[in-house]
Amino acid sequence: MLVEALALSALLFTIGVVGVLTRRNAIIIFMCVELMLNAVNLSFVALSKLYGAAGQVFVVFTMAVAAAEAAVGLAIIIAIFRHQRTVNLQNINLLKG
Amino acid sequence: MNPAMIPEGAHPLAATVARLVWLLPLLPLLGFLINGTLAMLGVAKIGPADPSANGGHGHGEVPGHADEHAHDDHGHPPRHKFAKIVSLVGPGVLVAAFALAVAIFAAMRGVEMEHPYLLTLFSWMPVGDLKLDATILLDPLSMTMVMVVTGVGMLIHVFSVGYMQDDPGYPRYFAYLNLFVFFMLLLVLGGSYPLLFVGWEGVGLCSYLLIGFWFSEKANADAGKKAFIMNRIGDFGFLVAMLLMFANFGTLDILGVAEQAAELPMGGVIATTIALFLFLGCTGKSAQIPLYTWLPDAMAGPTPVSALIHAATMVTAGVYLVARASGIFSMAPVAQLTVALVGAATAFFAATIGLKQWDIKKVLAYSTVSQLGYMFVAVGVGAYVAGIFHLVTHAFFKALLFLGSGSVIYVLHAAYHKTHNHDDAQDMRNMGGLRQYMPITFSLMWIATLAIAGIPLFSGFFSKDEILTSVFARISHSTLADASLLGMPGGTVLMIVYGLAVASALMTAIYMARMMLYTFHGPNRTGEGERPHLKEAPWVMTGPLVVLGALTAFGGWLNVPALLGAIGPVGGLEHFLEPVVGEAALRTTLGVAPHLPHSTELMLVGAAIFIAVAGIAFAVWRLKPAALVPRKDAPESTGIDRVLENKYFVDEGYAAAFVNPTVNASRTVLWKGFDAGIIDGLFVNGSALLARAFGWMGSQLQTGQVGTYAWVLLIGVITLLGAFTFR
Amino acid sequence: MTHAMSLLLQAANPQLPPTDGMFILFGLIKAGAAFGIYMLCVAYTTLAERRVAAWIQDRLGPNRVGWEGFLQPIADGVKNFMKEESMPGGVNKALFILAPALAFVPAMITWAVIPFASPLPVPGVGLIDMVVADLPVGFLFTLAISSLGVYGVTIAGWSSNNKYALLGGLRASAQMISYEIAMGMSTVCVLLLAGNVNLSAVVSQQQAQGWNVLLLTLAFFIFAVAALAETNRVPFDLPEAESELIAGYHAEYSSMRYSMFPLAEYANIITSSSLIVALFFGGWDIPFTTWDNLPPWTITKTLATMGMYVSKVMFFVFAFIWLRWTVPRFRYDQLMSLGWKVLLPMALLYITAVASMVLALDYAALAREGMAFRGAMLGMNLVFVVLVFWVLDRGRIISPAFSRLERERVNRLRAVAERSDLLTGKGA
Amino acid sequence: MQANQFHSLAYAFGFYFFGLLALASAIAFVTRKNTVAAAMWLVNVMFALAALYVMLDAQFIAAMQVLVYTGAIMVVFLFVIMLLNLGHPSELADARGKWGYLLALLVGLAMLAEVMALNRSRTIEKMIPPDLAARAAEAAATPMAGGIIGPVAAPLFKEYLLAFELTSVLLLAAIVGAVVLGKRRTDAR
Repeated sequence: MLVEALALSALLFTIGVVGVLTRRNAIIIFMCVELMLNAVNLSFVALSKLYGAAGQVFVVFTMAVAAAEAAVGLAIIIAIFRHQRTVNLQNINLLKG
Repeated sequence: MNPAMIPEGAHPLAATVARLVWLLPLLPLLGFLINGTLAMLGVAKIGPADPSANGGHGHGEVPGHADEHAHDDHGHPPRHKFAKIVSLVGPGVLVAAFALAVAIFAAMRGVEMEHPYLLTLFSWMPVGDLKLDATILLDPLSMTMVMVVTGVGMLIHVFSVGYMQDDPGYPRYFAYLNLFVFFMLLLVLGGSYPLLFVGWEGVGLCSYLLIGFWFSEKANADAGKKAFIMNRIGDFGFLVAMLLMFANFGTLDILGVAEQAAELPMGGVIATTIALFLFLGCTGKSAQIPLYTWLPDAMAGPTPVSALIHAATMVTAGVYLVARASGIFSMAPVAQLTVALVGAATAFFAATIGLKQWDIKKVLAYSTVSQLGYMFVAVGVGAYVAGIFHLVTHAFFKALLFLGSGSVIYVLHAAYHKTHNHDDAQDMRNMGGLRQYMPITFSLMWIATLAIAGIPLFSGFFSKDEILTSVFARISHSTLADASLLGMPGGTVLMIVYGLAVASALMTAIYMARMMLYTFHGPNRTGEGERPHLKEAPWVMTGPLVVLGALTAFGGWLNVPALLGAIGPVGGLEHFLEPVVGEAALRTTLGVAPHLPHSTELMLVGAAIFIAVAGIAFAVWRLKPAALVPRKDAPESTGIDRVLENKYFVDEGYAAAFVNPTVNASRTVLWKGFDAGIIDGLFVNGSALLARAFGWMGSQLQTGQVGTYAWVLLIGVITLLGAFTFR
Repeated sequence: MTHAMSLLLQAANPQLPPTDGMFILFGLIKAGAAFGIYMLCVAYTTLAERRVAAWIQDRLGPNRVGWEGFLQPIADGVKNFMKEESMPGGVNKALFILAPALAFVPAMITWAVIPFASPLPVPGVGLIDMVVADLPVGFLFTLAISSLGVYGVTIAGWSSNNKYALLGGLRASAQMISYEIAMGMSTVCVLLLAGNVNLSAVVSQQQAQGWNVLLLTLAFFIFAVAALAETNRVPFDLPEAESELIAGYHAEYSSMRYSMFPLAEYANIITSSSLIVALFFGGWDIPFTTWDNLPPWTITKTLATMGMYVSKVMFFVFAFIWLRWTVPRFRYDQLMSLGWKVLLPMALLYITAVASMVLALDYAALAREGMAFRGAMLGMNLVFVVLVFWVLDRGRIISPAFSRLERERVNRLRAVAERSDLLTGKGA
Repeated sequence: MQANQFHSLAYAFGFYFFGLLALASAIAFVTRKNTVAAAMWLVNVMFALAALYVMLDAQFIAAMQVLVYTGAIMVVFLFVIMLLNLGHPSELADARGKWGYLLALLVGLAMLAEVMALNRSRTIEKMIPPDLAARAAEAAATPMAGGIIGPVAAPLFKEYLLAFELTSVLLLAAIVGAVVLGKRRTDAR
């Protein structure tokens, strides 16, 4: 069961990565990042069966970080949208050197 | 004492009030928070309103001081608007802490204290192998220190209510003082060296803040900085010692280190190095040669601060540390000899300077340095109980002396203040004959003087005698005698130590008697106008003095030597501290309790009494208070007097040897050559040019497309992961 | 087979837990029975709402179909099924169909973890817990699932391709997130006392310690208000406010799909009432007695406690309906500031106070069940209740000066009205 | 033990069912054009993961997963999507071209291969502590104080207390940041 869980975790993480690479909608990319976090959480929980509850504690931390990230990230996206009227990352290149 | 860890709940103390020990440091912290908030809320004009402010260092006219007088002609200046709350909170938390300390002490007397009581509060730094908890270590040694800190601290807080009442920075003062007590309690209760170090640094900070309490005057601020910097040099030693401990023992818990230190070879390099570096830390904090010069300058702070921090508690932290680390020190006889020798040299050196000082607080400051030297002699020769005993009694009589001098200064300053005179309120040449004006202070200070001089049955006699006896006993039969320091056999070194200690005991008696004679006896030299204003200080100041006087007189009963077993229970403190330092002390004395023939011991005690009496008698015989003239009329001194009055020109020597060359070299080579030429020219501008070039190149890579960045990032991750996978 | 028989015989004692197989079998039976009863209750709550509303408004309400209108829900159901389903243009079909189910299911699932009676001894099988699923994290489960209720409303609003529906959905999501936090926080106090997140443990804690409503009145108050807001009913019915948004998120729905939303609402009412009962009113505990809490368990006890439980829940269902027909609707900004600026800070402060109190009492080594512990908690609770109501009241009732002013103002108005004959009805 | 066999069978079935559900939903999530639909698929993934957590004996984490991820974070996502009304055709066509897809797939496969290889090379057997069985037996024998969340709460509030407190600071900072960013600047000068 552990091996399967870790494999699933790797698969989900990869799907998240591919999503980040292929999509251009900022919110979707953001959700892909959440998926990656979830994948990592899965391996934490799976390994916590071996190493005690510390893994689950880390999942709690991950969730807190994810929540903080969602709050700030979405606020940034809203601010960008207000400015540019789009969340398509291709049209957002203020950081161009 | 094998400090075997026993679980927290299993200790007999866990079921008593001692589990509230975490409240001890918390109470002063609470006081600090409250007073600090009040201080911030009611920021007042900061100025030298303290009696000793205009005399502490400047010795003369203070520019702008006349303006200070203008607004509060003869009346009391308005007290701080929060003065009432602060007067309640500041000493209040100390009273509560002291009450708790007494309760814990009582609980501790009721149980078997074979093992120390460890109370882990929370996990502090779980970093890799280093797993540090915030642990409180409660054992007889820390209990003794807690009693001294909270007890004497409480009295001094109460005294401060009177002494500082008119100061515009009243809440700030109490905030600092409370913070100091917090850190001091952290220092003595810390269960690991890093935690102890937090307290160690914290008291240093508070000392700095309080020395420079009237920071609007440069001299005071400079004195604070000097104390701070000299302490940093010592702290470097402490830090190195801690790093060495972690490198060699893999732990920083006090008990864990002690346990592992016992496994080391006797006199090995590791133990010696750690002990010497620890001692370097102690020389800074406890004002030993060569880092002692900050302590006399620290007298720039308010006098109660001098009493609490620079006499009773903080400066003794070094002694505490050596006793705390007795497990390491006892494995390193060479380091112990060093400690004893440095202590003895400091005791002698400072005593000679004390002979010729005119500033009453400076006399006491050098006396403190000298007495601290004594304590180091004691802990250096492995007589830890004697050292701690002297620490305790010294806390009593030196606090009494400082507070007494504070009340003298307070009264004198008030008198000068009334007549708009700007004479120095701390110079003994401006005092004299205060006996009739301040009878309570006068009698109490004489008690303290007799105690410090070593007159029998006063507390100082017992502790000092025990130190001298211990040194003598170890000359013949101890690990120290077998070791050698710089090619000199340990026995010889100890003989030198003993000689220096005896000589400084004699000088102690002389300069203390001198101070008393010049201050309280003979005709009054304050001035015609001021004389009617001289009167006893208010009760809130004399009250603590009376309590301290009682402690000074009877503190010796804490640890009565076997020789005088007739007057009370023998060796109370010794039995109390036995579980903590007993093993280390026995290690130094080769496993047997040090024992001198009865006749030898009697002879030593007789000699000590003779020295004390002779010193005082010599002072009374030679010094004629009537012949003194007020400071403004006094001629410049010459010859050896001048050297002693200027403290052997050590400060000037330091300036010539270290400070000025550093400044000059910095100015010419470092500033003009290195800084302006190489750093500015080559590195700053050159690297800026380089950075700009690289930046331009880099900016070409910045597409601004987050997607692209993600791609690049991912490819990097895959490369790294690949390298990690298929290596 | 003999092995299984021996297992069966072994568990024949009705005071012991059943075997695994029996456990699963009875779990299924419980789930089925609970589902049926629950659906029935939801249906009859609609009738109750209409009858109570009529009673409050001094009219009769539906009383024609069957005895006193008892067949009305069935008639309504039939009517809803027979009606034509409409699918507006431009909707996202999948989500449009999914949304009603998303609204209904969470309310029902939540109910599964609430214990509703003392354990039932079944002869030859064993002791059956009277809860559909006694989850070890039961309480967190209710919180988690109830936080999902927002999806149905939001998705419905979004997928309808209708401006008003979207606004309703947005309002609903904002409102439900806001009040969910206050709700969760208010229950932390309960958990502090219970020391467990299993709802059965919470119930048994209350049996030992007294009902939480007495010890944690403020938490109950916050929880009740937040639960009311979570159901999107008056005075918190902003998402479907008829006068502003026509019908809000379900403006585009019709027939059975539409009626899923009101059903979800009633399901929510029942679930919220059950939760209030379980968390604050002792669950199935019969007050002032202890015989119902102690083994040996009997069928009589099960029936009695279940009756107690049902009557408690019914009271709160009635209270929900009562409130709806009494209180006017909030303004949206008022709703938000009540959630974020009043309930949440209050809940947080209350947690701090309760936690400190529990810590202090534990430190003083007082037994949780002892009179001293309960007395101290009760005393603190009283102080808080008085304080909060004094603040909320803003001196209108309690402070004499203010109430006198109020009375004067009313009198003045009355005098004006009399002069213009508005009250006496003599005028135009 | 028939019952146990039944249990383990049901367990395995549940595990694979939810695992495959998570996988399928994740794939659906990254391929949906419609943002709301994608979000709903992600919700589904998170649900399936919560179910997996229950199978892995992490009931508390499962509840938190639903409560935090599904009930809070994803709702906020949905809220923002609806607030910005991202149903516009120009927003929908957001994927890269064919080559981009192919390349991304390649990168993903490479990464998957590496992670899998990593899992295999440092075999999981090697990671299993030797005294696992004894530890598990001991854990099963000792009654859990504070129900099922006791074992999670104990390290959280003892070993990782500082980190826990710092997390609260992080959340506070995030809240402040979100408010500042989200606030419409009224006095644009």
